[in-house]
Order: sequence, then C-alpha cells, then structure tokens
Amino acid sequence: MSLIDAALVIGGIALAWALLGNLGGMVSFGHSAFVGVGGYVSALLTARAGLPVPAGLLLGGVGAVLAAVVMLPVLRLRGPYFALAILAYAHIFRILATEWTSVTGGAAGVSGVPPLPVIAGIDFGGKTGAYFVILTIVCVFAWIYARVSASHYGLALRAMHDSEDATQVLGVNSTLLKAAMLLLSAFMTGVVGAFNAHYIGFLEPDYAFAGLWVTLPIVAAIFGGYRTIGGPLLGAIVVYLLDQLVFKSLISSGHQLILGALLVVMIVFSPRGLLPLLTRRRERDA
Amino acid sequence: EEFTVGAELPLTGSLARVGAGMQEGIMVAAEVFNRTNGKHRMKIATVDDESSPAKAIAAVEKLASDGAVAITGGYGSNNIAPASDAANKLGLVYITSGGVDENLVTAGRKHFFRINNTAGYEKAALGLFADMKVKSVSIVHSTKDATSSLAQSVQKALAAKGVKVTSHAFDPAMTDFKPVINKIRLQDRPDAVFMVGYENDYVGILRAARVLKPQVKAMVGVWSLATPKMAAEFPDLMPNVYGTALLPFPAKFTSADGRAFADTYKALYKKEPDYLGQFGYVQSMLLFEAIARAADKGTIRKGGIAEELRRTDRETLIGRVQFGANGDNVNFSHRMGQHQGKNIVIVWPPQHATGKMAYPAVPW
Amino acid sequence: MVEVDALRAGYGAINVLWDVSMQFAEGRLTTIIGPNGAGKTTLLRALMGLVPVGAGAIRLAGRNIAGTPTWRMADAGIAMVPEGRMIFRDMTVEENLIMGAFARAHRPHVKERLASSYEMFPRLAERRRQLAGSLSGGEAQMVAMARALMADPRILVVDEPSLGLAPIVVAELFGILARLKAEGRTIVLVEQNTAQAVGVADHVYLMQGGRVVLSQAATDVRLEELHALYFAR
Amino acid sequence: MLELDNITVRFGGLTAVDNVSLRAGSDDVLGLVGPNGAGKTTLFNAISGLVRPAGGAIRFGGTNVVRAPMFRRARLGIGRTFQIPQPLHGLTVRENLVVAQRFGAAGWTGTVDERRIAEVLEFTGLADKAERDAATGLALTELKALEVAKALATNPRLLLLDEVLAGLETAAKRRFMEMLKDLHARFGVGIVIIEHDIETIATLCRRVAVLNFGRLIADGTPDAVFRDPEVMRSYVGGGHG
Amino acid sequence: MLDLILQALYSGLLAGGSYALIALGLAVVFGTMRVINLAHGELVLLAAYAGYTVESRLGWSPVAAIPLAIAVVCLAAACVYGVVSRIRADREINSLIATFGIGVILTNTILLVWSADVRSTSSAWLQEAVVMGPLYGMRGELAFFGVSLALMGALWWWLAKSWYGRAVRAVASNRDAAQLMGIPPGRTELVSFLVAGVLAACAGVALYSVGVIQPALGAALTVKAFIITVLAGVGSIPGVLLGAVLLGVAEALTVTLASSALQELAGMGLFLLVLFVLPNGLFGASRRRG
Ligand SMILES: Nc1ncnc2c1ncn2[C@@H]1O[C@H](COP(=O)(O)OP(=O)(O)OP(=O)(O)O)[C@@H](O)[C@H]1O
Ligand SMILES: Nc1ncnc2c1ncn2[C@@H]1O[C@H](COP(=O)(O)OP(=O)(O)OP(=O)(O)O)[C@@H](O)[C@H]1O
Ligand SMILES: [Mg+2]
Ligand SMILES: [Mg+2]
Repeated sequence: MSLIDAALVIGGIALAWALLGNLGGMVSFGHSAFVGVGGYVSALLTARAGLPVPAGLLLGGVGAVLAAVVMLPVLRLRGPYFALAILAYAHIFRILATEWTSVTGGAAGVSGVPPLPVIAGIDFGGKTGAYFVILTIVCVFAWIYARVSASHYGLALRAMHDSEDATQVLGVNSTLLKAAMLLLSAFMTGVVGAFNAHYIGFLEPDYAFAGLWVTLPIVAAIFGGYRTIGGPLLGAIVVYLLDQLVFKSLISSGHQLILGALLVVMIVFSPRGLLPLLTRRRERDA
Repeated sequence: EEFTVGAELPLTGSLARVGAGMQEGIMVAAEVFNRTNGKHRMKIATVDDESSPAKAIAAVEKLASDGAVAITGGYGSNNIAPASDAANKLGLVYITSGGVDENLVTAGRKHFFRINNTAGYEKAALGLFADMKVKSVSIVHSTKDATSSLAQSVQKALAAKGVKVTSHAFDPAMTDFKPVINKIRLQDRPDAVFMVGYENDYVGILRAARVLKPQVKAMVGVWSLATPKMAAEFPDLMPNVYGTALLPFPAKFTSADGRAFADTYKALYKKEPDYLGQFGYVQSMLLFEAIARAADKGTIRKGGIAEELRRTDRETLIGRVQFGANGDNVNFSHRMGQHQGKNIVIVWPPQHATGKMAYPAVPW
Repeated sequence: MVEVDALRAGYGAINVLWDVSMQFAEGRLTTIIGPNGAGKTTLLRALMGLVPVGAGAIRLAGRNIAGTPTWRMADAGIAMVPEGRMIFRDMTVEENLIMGAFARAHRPHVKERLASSYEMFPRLAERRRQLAGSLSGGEAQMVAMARALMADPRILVVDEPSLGLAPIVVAELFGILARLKAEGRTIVLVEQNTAQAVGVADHVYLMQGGRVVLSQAATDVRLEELHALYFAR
Repeated sequence: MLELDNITVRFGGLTAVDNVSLRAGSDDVLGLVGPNGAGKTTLFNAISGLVRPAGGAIRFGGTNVVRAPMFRRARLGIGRTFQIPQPLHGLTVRENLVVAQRFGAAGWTGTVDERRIAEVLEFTGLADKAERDAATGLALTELKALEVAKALATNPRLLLLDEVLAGLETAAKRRFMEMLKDLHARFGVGIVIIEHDIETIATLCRRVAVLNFGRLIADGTPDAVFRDPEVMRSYVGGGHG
Repeated sequence: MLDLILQALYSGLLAGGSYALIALGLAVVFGTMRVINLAHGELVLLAAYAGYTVESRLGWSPVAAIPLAIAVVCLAAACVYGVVSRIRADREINSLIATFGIGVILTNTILLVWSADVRSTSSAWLQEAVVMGPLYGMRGELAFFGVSLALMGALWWWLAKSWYGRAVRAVASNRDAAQLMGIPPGRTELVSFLVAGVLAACAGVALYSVGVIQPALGAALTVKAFIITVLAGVGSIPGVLLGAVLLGVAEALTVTLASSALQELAGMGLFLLVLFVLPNGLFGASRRRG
C-alpha cells in the first residue's frame, strides 16, 4: 500500500510537471524546489505553529506559489535555459533550507512532522487513509488540468511553444499565461510535497529538495505520455511499481539500470508514451 | 527454529557504499550465528531503500509482510527516522548503527535501538585533542546532518575548555578545498585541523593541505578515515592522519568473537574487514542473540525481542554495549587511530592504545 | 540530361505528384510554371531526394537516381536554390556561401567564387560577417542563390528565385540566369513571374493539380493562352 | 490612426530604420516599398512591438504605444503578417484562427465568433484545409494565406501585410487583391502593405512610401513616387518605367 | 588578505580549466545538434574509471589511460548518438529524456563494475605542489589546465575553420539545406558526438587525476557542464572558457570571503545573474524576430 501511496505522490508531481511541460511548453528540472518548499512550509506551520494539517497542505501549495513568484524572471528564458535556471533556484532553496538553521532546523531537518489527522473515525495518517487523500488530491488536479487544457487558454498555451512572437501579435499575453501555468504547477507540486512531508513525518534539506523529486516524475510523465492527462499518472504507477517490485528483485543493487534501459527503449519506439501506445492498439483492434 | 530478519539498507543511491559495508557485517553475523548457535537459525532478507526515506518505509513494510521478526540496518538519520517509525508502528525492533542524530532516540520509539551516537564520537575527538594539548583547532565539516551536528557539539565542547576554535562548513558538492585550507593556513593558524566529512571530503581536504602545507601539527578526522583501505589507496595522503577506528591494523582480534568475525569476513568477502562491517556485525549479533533468547522464552511475538535487547550487557567489538531506556547505547565511546606507516595504531583511549601517538606530525 | 518518368511523390498519406514526366535538356533552361499548390516545389524536392519518391524514375544521364540520398547530389553536379530561404541561420553570410562549395572538388576555388558572388550581389558583401538568421527576406534569398552558385553546378535547380527581391535585383537575377545558361549549364526554373521566366526559357512546362498539362518550346508559348489555362481549373 | 514620429531602430552599429515619420489612416491603403534590407520589415516589427525603437513615438488611435507589449497592440487593432510565415505550431488551421479570434479580437475573456472564423477561412481560400496541421501540412502559399487569415481573425483596424502576395500565381494574386480592397471598403480596415511588385502596388494603393537604407525617401501617389529619380535608381532599376 | 584573494583567483582559474574541459563536450553536442546530452557527466566519469582501472591494474600513470578512455567513451558516445538519431518527434525534449535514461544506465553500470567506493589517483607526481610565489597549485591541475586550453583552441579552430567543423554547424542549423550542400547529416552528427567523446575522455582522466570520483558523481558533472554551456551561449567555445573560469573564480572567492557552505549558492547565483542580464549567455547571439 505504501508503494501505491509513494507512486501517487510521484504521479501527482508528474502531473504538475506535465501541466507545465505540455501546456506551458516549459521543461522544468527544478520542480524539487516546489516539493521542498511545500513540504517545509506545511511541516513548519503544523509542527511549530500548530496549524491543522489540512490547512498545512493548502499553505504548502501557497508557499510553493510564493517560491514560484520569486522565480518569475525565468519566464524570459526558454528551452534548456529555462530548465536549468529553475534547477538553479531549486539548489538555492535547498542551500537556504540548510543554512537558515533557526527556522528550518538546518541539515538536521524537521522531525516529528504531524501525520494526517483522524477525522470522523477515519485515520488519514494510516496507509489506506493516506491513499484516499493523495488519490483525491491527484484526481482534483487532473480535473483542473483537463479543464485548463480544453479551454482556449490551453490552445493558446500550446501555440506558444514554438511561436511565441506569432501568438503575441495575435493578442495573447503569453507572459501572463506562462506565469499562470508556472504558479498553478507550483501550487500542485507544493501540495503534493506537503502531503509527502506529513506522510513521511520527517524532512531534511537533502531529501526535501532531492533531484529525485524531479527526475522520477519526468520519467513517469514521459513514460506514460506527458501530452495526455492520464499519462503521467499511469506512468508513475507503472514505473514505480515495476521498479520496486520487479526490477529490484532482478538486480538488487543497480536495478535502475533496467529503468534507464526501459526509458530509452520507450523514447525510441513509442515517444508519445505508454498511454497513446495502448489506445492506439485498441483502435487498431477495433 | 528459523527466523527471518529484515535488512533494510541503501544499496544504491548516495549511501550505497556505506550501505554495502554494513550489509557485509550483517551477513557475517548471520553466518557466525548460524554456525555457533545450534538451536536457531537466522535468515536475512535484504531490501534496498535506495537512500530514500519513502522507499525505506516501503522496505520495512515489505520485510514485515515477508515475515521478518526484526529489522537491522538503516543508514542516514533521514532514512532511519521514517523507517524506524514504520517499524515501530508494526511493533518490530529496529536496530542500527547508521544514524547518530539525537532526534532518533528522543522521539520515543519503543522498538528502536542503536549502538553508536554522536556523543561517542565527540568523546573520542575531545579526548584526543586533550591528550595532544592543542590550543587551537580549525573544524572543517560537511553541511550534512550528521557531520554538522558532530562538528557543532565538538566546537562547543572545545570552546568550553578554552580551546580556540574556528569552523568552516562546506557543501557536500565541494571538490576543491584549496581556498578553505588557505584560509586555515593564513588566518586561523591552528594547532590541529578537525575534519568531519566522508571519504571523498577527506581526500580532497588532505590533498589540498598537502599542496598548501599549513603549519599545523595534526590532521584529525572521524569515520571512514583511519581505515586500511584509505592507507592502501592514498599512501601519500594518509601518513600520521588521525581518525576514529575500532581496531588497529593489522587487526589483532584477540577475543573469540573478534576472531570469528574476522575469519568469516575474510572467507566471505576476501578482504580485510572495515569498521562498517564491524558495526553491522555487532548490531546484528546483539539482535540475533536477543531473538534467540526471546524464542526460548516464547515471547517473540509479545515484544520479547525489545525486552531482551534492553537486558543486553556484553563486551563487543565496539566495547561494552548496554541500551538505555531510549534505545541508545549508553557506553558508546569511540577510539582514535592513527595511520603510522602501513599500520593503524590505536592512540586513544590510553587503555586501548596499541602504540604511541606521533605528535606533532602531518602527512607531508 | 535529366529525365523524370511517371513520377509519384507526396507527403505521407497525401500524394501530390501524379505520374509527372518531364525532360530537362542539357544546356537548356526549362521552366516549370503553374498555380499555387500545383506541386512544382514537390517535384523539385523529389528530384533532389528531399521528398521520397513513391513510384516512377528520375534519370540522370540514363541512370536512375531516385532514392539516392540528397547529399550525393552535390557530387553529381546538381545544386538547388530551395524555396523558403533554407539558409544556415546560425552561420555568417560568408560561411553560408562557403558551405556551397563543400564538395571536395570545389574547395580549392572558394576564394575566387566568393569574390564573384559578392560581385553578383554587392549587398551580401556589405553583410558578409552578419549572421544569416538576421538578414532581411530579400538578402536571405540572395544568399540562397549565391550559395548554390558556389558549387559551379552543371545542373541548377531553382525554386522561385525572385521571391521577395526588389525589382532592380529581379532584373539582375534574370540576367544572371541567362548568363548561366549561356555558359552551358542545365537549369530548371520554377517561377511565378511567368513573363520573365518564359522570356529566358527554352522549354516550358505547365503543371496543375500535380499533373503536367502543357509542354511547349518557349518560342511557341503565348502568355494569354497560358493564363487562360491557369483559369481553367 | 497610426502615426510614426521619428522612429529609429538600431541593431548594433547598423541603423535599420532611420528617423522615419509616417501616417496611415483607416482610409489608407499604403504601399511600403524599398530595396532589400531597406528596413521595411523592421519598421513593421517596431509598430507591432517585436523590436523596441531606439527613439521616436508610435501613436495608434491617439495613444502612444511605443512601450506597450505586443499583445496589447494587437488588441488595440494592429494586425500583422510575417514575411516568413509563422503558423502556430501544433495547432490546426482552424485552431490558429480560434486563438486569434479569442485573444486578439475578444481580449482576455469572451467568446469565439465562429461565423467570423468561417468567413475568414472562406475569404482566404483555406476552408478545405481548416483541419490540417498548420505547421506541417501546408505549402508556402497556403501558409501566407494563413498569415493573412490569422491577422484578419483578430478584427484589426489596421493591417500590416508583409509580402503576402509574393509567390502567388497571377490569378490568386488578383483574387487576393480584390479581397483586400473589399476588406478596406467594407470594414474600414486601414492597410499598409509591403510588396516588391510595382504593378501590384500601383493597382492596389493610393499612396506609396519608399524606404532606402532605413530612411523615408518618398511618400506620395504611385505615379509620382515611381517617377522619382532616386526611387528609380535605388529600387526600380533601369528596366522599368 | 591579499594572499588569500590571489590564491582564490588562482584556484578558481585552475578549477575553471577543468570545468571547461568537462563542459566542452556537452557544449559541442548542444551547439551542433541542439541536443543536451544528459549522459555527458557519466561519459566523463566512465573515462575517469578507465583511468582508475589502468592505474590500479597496470600501475601506470592515469595519463596513460587516455587512449583507452577515448576508445571506451567514444564507443559509448556512439551508442548515445545511435539512440538520439532514432528520435524523430520532439527532438529537444525526447533526447533529453533518452540521454537521461542512458545516464542512469551508465551510472548503474559503473556502480556494478567498480562498486560504490571512492576513488582517486595515488600518483604522487600529479599531486606534487607547484609553488609560484604566493600561489599554490597541483601539478596535475596545471598540466590539465594546459591540456584544456590546447583542446579548446583545437576545437575552436575545428568548428570555425575546418570543413568538417563547419559541416557540423551547418547540419545543426538546417539539415535539409546541409544535405543540398553535399553533407551527409548522419555521419556528421556522429562525428560531433565522437569529438565530444574525446573531450569527455580527457576531462574524465583529468578529473581522476586531480579529484575524487564515485559512481553517483555523473549527474553533478552534467549539471555543472550544462550551467557553463548556458553561461557561454550556445556553441561558443571562448564562452565556455570564460564561463568556466567565471564559475571557478566565483566559487573560490565565495569560499575565501564568505563561507565555504555558500560555494554552490555562489555558482547558482552567478548563473542566474548572467542569464537575467544576458538571456543568450555571455557569447550568444540574439535572434532576429519577425
Ligand atoms: N509538408 C507538406 N505536407 C502535406 N502537404 C503538403 C506539404 N507541402 C505541400 N503540401 C501540399 O502539396 C501540394 C503541392 O505543394 P507544392 O509546394 O509542391 O506546390 P507548388 O506548386 O510549389 O506551389 P507554390 O506555387 O505555392 O509554391 C499542396 O496542395 C500542398 O498543400
Ligand atoms: N536582428 C538583427 N540583427 C542585425 N541586423 C538586422 C537584424 N534584423 C534586421 N537586420 C538588418 O536590418 C536591415 C533591414 O532589414 P529588414 O528586414 O527590415 O529589411 P526589409 O526592408 O524588410 O528587406 P526585404 O525586402 O529584403 O525583406 C537588413 O540589412 C538586415 O540585415
Ligand atoms: Mg512552391
Ligand atoms: Mg522584409
């Protein structure tokens, strides 16, 4: 069960990442910044200031949005420049979390992060309860994503990828749209990061801002097909479970090797991901 | 009767090296235990936690569902905390030597045990400095959790004794230490440099120091420095360097336990045992014995293992072990060794010393 | 010299050319005209191997070259001035021109040919160190033309060279084409500027809807007739 | 409606547009001609906001827009085409127009006028290609038609057309010109058009402005301008007139 | 104080030389194919382990491992190209992911073959101090600084002046047009990968000779190389040198004047600063719009 929970956490981040990547046309290497900030904000507010955990989750998202506001200048950059600039921010946030000892507890981290509460007799801190919480979060996000994607804003966002000037002269305020996407994606990631902090019950800079928080979701999103909404989620679950249950038992130290190989094979033979591959099969069969 | 004992360890990721070292010790312990204890057998089930907290939780749960009666292993306080939490919830004993963070033992986990702690390292370092009678120390430490907390407490203790201390924290990504050493050389001018980091950090610091040759009298480090491996691989960096060491090298395993460990280790892994293996061995052996005793009393499923562990009082490769109410080893105090030629000589505490310390002396 | 035989080609599922047959005689200038979307560009691209050939043959001196990779065309002495200014945007004007003489045989002649290019298009000489990507539309078109000439091609394939050029340069361009023909080169020219194209041509093909609808010696062509054919869709 | 006062644009050491002042009203069909590299496209870029002039003022409908971002100018009613067509990638032809309609004409909020889109598609002859992928499924001339269509879909008050007629067959060109005249007459859209074909300019425009080396060297009726000796020498060449 | 600053500048300069060497291969492939090879750091690391193997098995100086390293790394680079060239759609992002996958494969292969132990050269010659007045350096650092400069010069010449180098840039700029010039695009791109491989091989041996390696290092190397490439501006070789030295000096000065814990912060801050002031990097050209 905790595997599924962890997979859904990855899936939630992958979804937020894909929202920015697919709609905003921005590949981010720095989503770990939002995971970390979201986690820290929620953990500190609940553990130190005694706020209730559900409020912490939301405020974690808000914290990530504030972090994203600081990052707004990166919107002037494109492609790899953007990807890397945002990664630089992630590193900076990590260093801040390490050095700002009085607030964050420094490298020792924050321990005793309160678990999700018991409400109406249901223990949301337990495996099953947490499962429903993260599942709900992810579903709500997927719904938001679908709504944005289907709207005209989604259309304009897609158009901007390769032809930003061309969209602007048509009256699209691309900077505002991109900023909105970045903030939305940051919010989603922050909430998931906050959830994870309460789920694990412990945070420290190296973990909260780990590169893992961006690589694994990217792999998942690409694997499932990041241009679809279900893709990142499906990708996260498949990748995570395959890796943890199958590959791990094949080679114990170095099982990511298979993951890497799978990724390469996938990109070469079905670059649009798993989900389109499956639906295409079905279409052909029908 | 056969029992499955879970080993939750980082075999990949940033902690892969230390994880593998501890695993060797665990395997040796199982081997030795199974050979000598006619009655019970221990089967080790290993799950890689990939140096990640979430996976450490999953690993513990997987081990529990596979029927493990207790968990040994764990590396890095950030992984151990959530993993031992999970074990605690499942009512499983979790024993480790991989995390020295104070919070691990103050969070009230009833089934948590560890055989080492910051205090033990601190004692050793302070003892050594006191014996050397140094007047000033420059501390160079990684900003990681274990290293910075150890560095801070040593700094406080030294300052309290009137030693002049300066401290330089560095990011784990740091590779070129020349600017730091140069600062030490020209500004701090200490009697000794205290390095708190990991192997790669030591190599970088010592290499920079070898180039800049600061006027210090000793280079002192902590874990994974005074090891035969370092001596073999970096013959020109290690001479006269101090570090924590459990045993001298060439090892003189005098106790029966020590000989059993060393022989089995060599048979299994075809190399000299290191401190990681020793810690892994000790923690696992104590656990196995507790399991065996609990099994005899039929209290395995009734929290008997934790109870038996709390009764532990025995001389081990790392000295006498007794667990306090919070699961911490109350007696833990490390020893300091010094690279002398190809050998490692224990120079502190005096009662365990195998030779005289060369002081003042530096590698260059 | 070059013969296109019952050629079919297109883009993926969309077929554009339907059994097109043409002959480009040695030392002559053949012009292909036709309304937009007739498939002229597609034909030239197929000739150069930039669009895969579905069926039919392209013969160069009797040998079928359909399916030959594009980059071998340069060795065969064929150069193209592509439509839509396919220049090297990240290289300077001069480097663009130098690339035109990439084939080993031409490398020793780079200097003299550069000089004659600059003589042909003085505007480019002013802009030689500028990145080609920042050129104006017309300047880029000049680069494409001059670059093709750097290879001193036996066969020159030109797709709408006058597009975006100022009238004064267009006049010069047709002068250049006439001179190239006089030097004995084989030229295939696609142009919308019908009057001027027919003026320099020896032979005229009219394409429509991916088919050849007229093939005439240039001297027999009457422009009004041609335009009437255009409208008869 | 559009007033340019002393506009200068520089790229490094190069002055691409040099102190140009020009007016264009909603009743104008203004031809902009000049040798290659004279700065015509750059002038368009300055008006629509792609490059920032080093000096001068751009007023549109009375307000100075020289600091306004591109999208705001578009919503004020400046529509433009690109010399090298820039379709919106990854969108179909119709979706291209939807974006233009939705954001250019209606602003940040509002609905899409489907009738207008159908009309524009019809107008530009793209109706049967509406569902094709704009970036990969069109020939060059179709891309140019799409450029015009996108600009039209934003309901502009002033259209800046950069060589949209170049490369069109004679018949298509004629049809296009009719369309432009119609647009001008019916919707009162002012038009500034860059074109190298003198005949086209002469039939379409009532006024012609000529740029050379970034400077405005003539502004007047086609007849007068194309007889100007400096224009003849720098632009038209000996063969004409 | 002056001594401290001088030494910091000097250390930064030397560090910059090795950073540049690491970044160069990435910059070549990025500049020529617009592909960011996220496995580049692992290629460098592979070469470093080749150096280790030669030193520990044969007892030779790691410098002697360069031919072996070149062979191994070029083979790996060719494989990377084999994968990248098969990517048709969305090349920019898909190649990012594919090379990331290859990086994971390489990291784990290194882990399996060489174990997670920390390695560094034991060659005393390379580690000998070279003292010039108040300035201290290591012989290995100085040697590879020279190598780095030489390789950079050669590379600059190759890309700017040689036919093959120009062809590489032409293919990057416009594949179809390059074919029309008679340039075989596939072979040309492969060459750029191989050149990157040679550079990575030298960088790896240098890394092993003056630094400390472990299997997890690859990703960090890639990031550093990437930062420098972006600082430099796409495809600019002098930019790589300047960017690398700037980074090295900024790091060293931060350690000297502030705290060594802020070293990475300084690098990242410098990176963002340059990007915001010069979005195309130090040497990048801005593109025409419209
Ligand atoms: N990349 C493409 N994908 C799909 N269809 C295409 C593509 N390029 C061109 N077409 C179609 O092929 C047909 C012929 O196009 P082509 O460019 O060959 O015409 P042309 O005769 O050169 O016209 P023009 O005078 O406009 O240049 C057109 O109907 C066009 O829509
Ligand atoms: N970004 C830029 N950097 C440097 N020079 C530029 C840039 N953009 C344009 N130029 C130069 O400015 C001059 C004017 O260019 P512009 O595109 O305005 O010419 P144009 O009048 O539209 O010409 P054409 O009729 O050939 O399209 C040209 O010489 C061009 O090379
Ligand atoms: Mg055409
Ligand atoms: Mg122009």
